[in-house]
Amino acid sequence: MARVVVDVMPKPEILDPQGQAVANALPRLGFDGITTVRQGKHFELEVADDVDDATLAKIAETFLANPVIEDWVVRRVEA
Amino acid sequence: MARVVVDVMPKPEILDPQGQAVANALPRLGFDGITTVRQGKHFELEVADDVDDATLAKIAETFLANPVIEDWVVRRVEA
Amino acid sequence: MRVGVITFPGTLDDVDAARAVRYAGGEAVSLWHADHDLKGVDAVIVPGGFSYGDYLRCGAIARFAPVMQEVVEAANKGMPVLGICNGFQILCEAHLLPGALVRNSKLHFVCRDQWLRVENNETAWTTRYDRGAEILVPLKSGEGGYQADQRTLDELEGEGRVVYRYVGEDPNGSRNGIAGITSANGRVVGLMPHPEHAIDALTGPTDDGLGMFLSLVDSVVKA
Amino acid sequence: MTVNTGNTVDTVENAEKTPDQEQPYKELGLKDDEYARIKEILGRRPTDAELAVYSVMWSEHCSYKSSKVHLKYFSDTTTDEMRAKMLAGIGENAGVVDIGDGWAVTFKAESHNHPSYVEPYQGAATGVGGIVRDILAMGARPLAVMDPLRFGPADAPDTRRVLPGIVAGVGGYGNCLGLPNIGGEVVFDATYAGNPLVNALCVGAMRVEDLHLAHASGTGNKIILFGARTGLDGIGGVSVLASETFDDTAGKRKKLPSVQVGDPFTEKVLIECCLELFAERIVVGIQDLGGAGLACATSELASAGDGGMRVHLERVPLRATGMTPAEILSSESQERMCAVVRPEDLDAFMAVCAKWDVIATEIGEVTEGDRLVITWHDEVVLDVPPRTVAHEGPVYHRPIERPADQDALQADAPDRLARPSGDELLELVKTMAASPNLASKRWVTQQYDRYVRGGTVLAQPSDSGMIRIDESTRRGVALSTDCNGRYTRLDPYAGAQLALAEAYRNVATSGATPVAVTNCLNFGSPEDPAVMWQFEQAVKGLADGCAELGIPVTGGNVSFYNQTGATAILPTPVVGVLGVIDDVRRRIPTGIGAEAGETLLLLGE
Ligand SMILES: Nc1ncnc2c1ncn2[C@@H]1O[C@H](COP(=O)(O)OP(=O)(O)O)[C@@H](O)[C@H]1O
Repeated sequence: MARVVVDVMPKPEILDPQGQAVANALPRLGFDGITTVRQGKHFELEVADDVDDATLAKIAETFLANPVIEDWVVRRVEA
Repeated sequence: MARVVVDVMPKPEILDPQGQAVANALPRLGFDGITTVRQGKHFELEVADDVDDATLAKIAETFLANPVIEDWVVRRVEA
Repeated sequence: MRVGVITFPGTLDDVDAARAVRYAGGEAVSLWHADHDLKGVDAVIVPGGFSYGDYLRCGAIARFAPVMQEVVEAANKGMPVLGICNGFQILCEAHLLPGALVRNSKLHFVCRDQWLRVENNETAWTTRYDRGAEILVPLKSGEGGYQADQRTLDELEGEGRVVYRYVGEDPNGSRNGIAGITSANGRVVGLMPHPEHAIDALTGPTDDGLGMFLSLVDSVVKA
Repeated sequence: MTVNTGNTVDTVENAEKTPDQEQPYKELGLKDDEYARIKEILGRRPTDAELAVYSVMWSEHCSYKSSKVHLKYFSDTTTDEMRAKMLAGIGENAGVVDIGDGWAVTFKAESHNHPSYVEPYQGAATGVGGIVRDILAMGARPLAVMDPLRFGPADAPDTRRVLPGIVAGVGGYGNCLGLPNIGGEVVFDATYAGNPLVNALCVGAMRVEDLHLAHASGTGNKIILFGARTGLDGIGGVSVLASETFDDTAGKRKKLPSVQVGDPFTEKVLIECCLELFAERIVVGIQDLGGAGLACATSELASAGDGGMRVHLERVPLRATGMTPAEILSSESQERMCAVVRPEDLDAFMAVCAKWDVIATEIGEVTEGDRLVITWHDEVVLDVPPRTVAHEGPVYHRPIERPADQDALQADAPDRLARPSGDELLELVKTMAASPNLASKRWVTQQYDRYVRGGTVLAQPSDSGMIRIDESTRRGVALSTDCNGRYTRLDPYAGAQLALAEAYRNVATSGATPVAVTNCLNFGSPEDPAVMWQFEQAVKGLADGCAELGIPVTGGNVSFYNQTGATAILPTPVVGVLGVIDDVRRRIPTGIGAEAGETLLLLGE
């Protein structure tokens, strides 16, 4: 068993209303100095040892992310 | 300027319908060997250098995460 | 005139789409997500709702359903396909239409009666309208913001493939106020608002939406 | 306090051998005499599982122990004539009325106040989910929801935390189920500041012959648990039973969550699955799993049936590892149902569940005799007479006392206020128009889908919601919920009647004929005699009002302990009235001025 993390983020040129809402709210809550916030998704997968990197890349690209609007990063982490 | 990442995940004992839906879909798409999927949020923040760790921890706890049902991790990353 | 209406787990507006087809004089045929079969229909509607709970991304899981493989194949051969709301999202995820739909700019689900301007009345689904006409139909969605890169937007605008545009106050942050678009051949149309909820002034704000279903009946009868 | 040691499970055999073992009944909310009664019923000390089951089922929420003696007044005042159209009433999951043409309509309101304060989105969402399952369990297709809400002052900081979450939760769950929201209330008052009210109402319809009641009968029939897996949701209270030395693979188990997370997608699929099962006529009895989970479902099904029941608890599909029998029985995991099925229909039942991808497990059977027996890997962990759990819980006659300040309150009448002059009057009108209680509720209502499924004839901004039940005949129903807590504080008897009268008028003016009433009685602590007086008065007022109008109360819900510290909320008996209209085209929309030249008439004094 391996643990795999996939982070999916809106592409920089795509409007990110959620991240923007967070960025706008922070000063109102008294937190200054945060200039940009972007919000995406974080997936944690438990995968069998025979699942290779190419398969993981494919899962991320065809399913977990929508390449039209999102970028993604796949990484294996220590269990 | 520093870049800070906050990952927010549903607590392990809390139902995660989103992760479950992803996990159920994978075999139907022909991807086997993924036993568990949990889905959370991934925030990327650009913060001024004078924002300290305590402030970041507070932002995560009081605003980015919902401590009743979520766990979170804050980390500074290379820009 | 047989029109297929797909039901995925979590589909909600299938009954409404079928009713709209009947009001327009067609026969509604239900199609099940797990079937590899379009039952010989002349056109397909992918209705609204929350297929698979809209988990992951709206439409992302439904796109892989067996019936969708058939829809993609049929659409590529010219079959008229209409995606409403979640159906529009599914058609984008399935790459039958370009772009994607993201969270409303104000982050809330919005249910309201929405004015739309008809920009293209030459698709299989819009010939009953006058170009430039304004119609009032319900909009009800949380992720209705239409997004695409600049090149795609230029292409859509240049080829006249924007079918509907929002009139008045922007409801969800869509680029160029886009409410609905069509494929290059004008056969596949997707839109966020709900024409199937505007077929009778008893249960909707107007009957302005009926024109889409009447247009389809016309186009299939003509063909 | 620890009962278990290691991973051993407390069995009936063990309980018999260790009669003097101390048990944390107090932490579980049981009083000394209640614990003594359980011992008396069983003739021994209860096992952990039994203690868990009795404690949740004998809680105020499940047993109505403080309200029962008062609620009886509803039945006492319901005449046979009022009962004529009632197919099911108080005591069933939800009331059912015959609306003609072979249609039956079922409706009920429920509160989810405290969970919505702790976690507004999920609390409100699961509140909607729960009431929808109640309606489904009657055999009906759920058709619409409503949400009477109460918040602290609109500008209070906590309201800004609570309100958006609750509204998003009601919308998020209801919209995803495809249930139009056809009305509700949004009221602000300081007494709700630490205690918002989230009441949810659901209405559904079925053909009269499809009515299902919750009972387990027919020896040999199978008990099927279907829907979501069972997890550690909402068992915070029962966690005192978990052994301190309990060892999960990840080490010691953390404090258990008392929050449940809803999965509306699973519920939507469960609804369609159930409706298909009903259509195939392969369900003998059915019960939803709500508060008190399996403990409630098994004991209620068994006590309503004509035999006993045996449940193999280890068969329950779990979401968490290492759950104990007590935890499994009291888990409040959402989106689950329990059905009784004849053995010959089992395959057909499983096939429908498979079609909808719904997990279904045969967990037991109806037995001879009259005991509910639950085993865990063949060891008996619970063996009780089910009625003692579900229906024969404690009954309290709480002290009642008219509050000391009631006279002064009533004497402080409006004629002691100065009359505003001309200019002041204008200001007053502006102030009122801008006040949160009177301002537009669009911010809330536009987050709710009111169009889905194409049957909504009236919704906001109408005084009542109306849906079409039958597309061919256009027969439909109208619903309105109302309550003015300030009036009720001034005079609980009259206040409850005013709530009834307002809901009744709203339904009548939409063109429908009122036929039945439901309620959701939100009050402070029943241990406060002043609150109990308010409660008693409100019940009397409502029941007498219903008798006067000739329409029965078919069901309802009581929510006590709505208070912050010693301060109770305004007494808030929310009343829902259901009306029937034979052709929804004859509806009367709210509002004037659709056409020039309309004549305005004032009716009444
Ligand atoms: N929480 C709510 N959910 C759904 N509808 C609501 C809610 N609150 C108010 N409404 C609807 O909004 C409309 C206006 O409400 P309100 O301003 O309270 O009017 P009224 O005082 O006449 O009841 C009504 O149709 C009511 O049903």
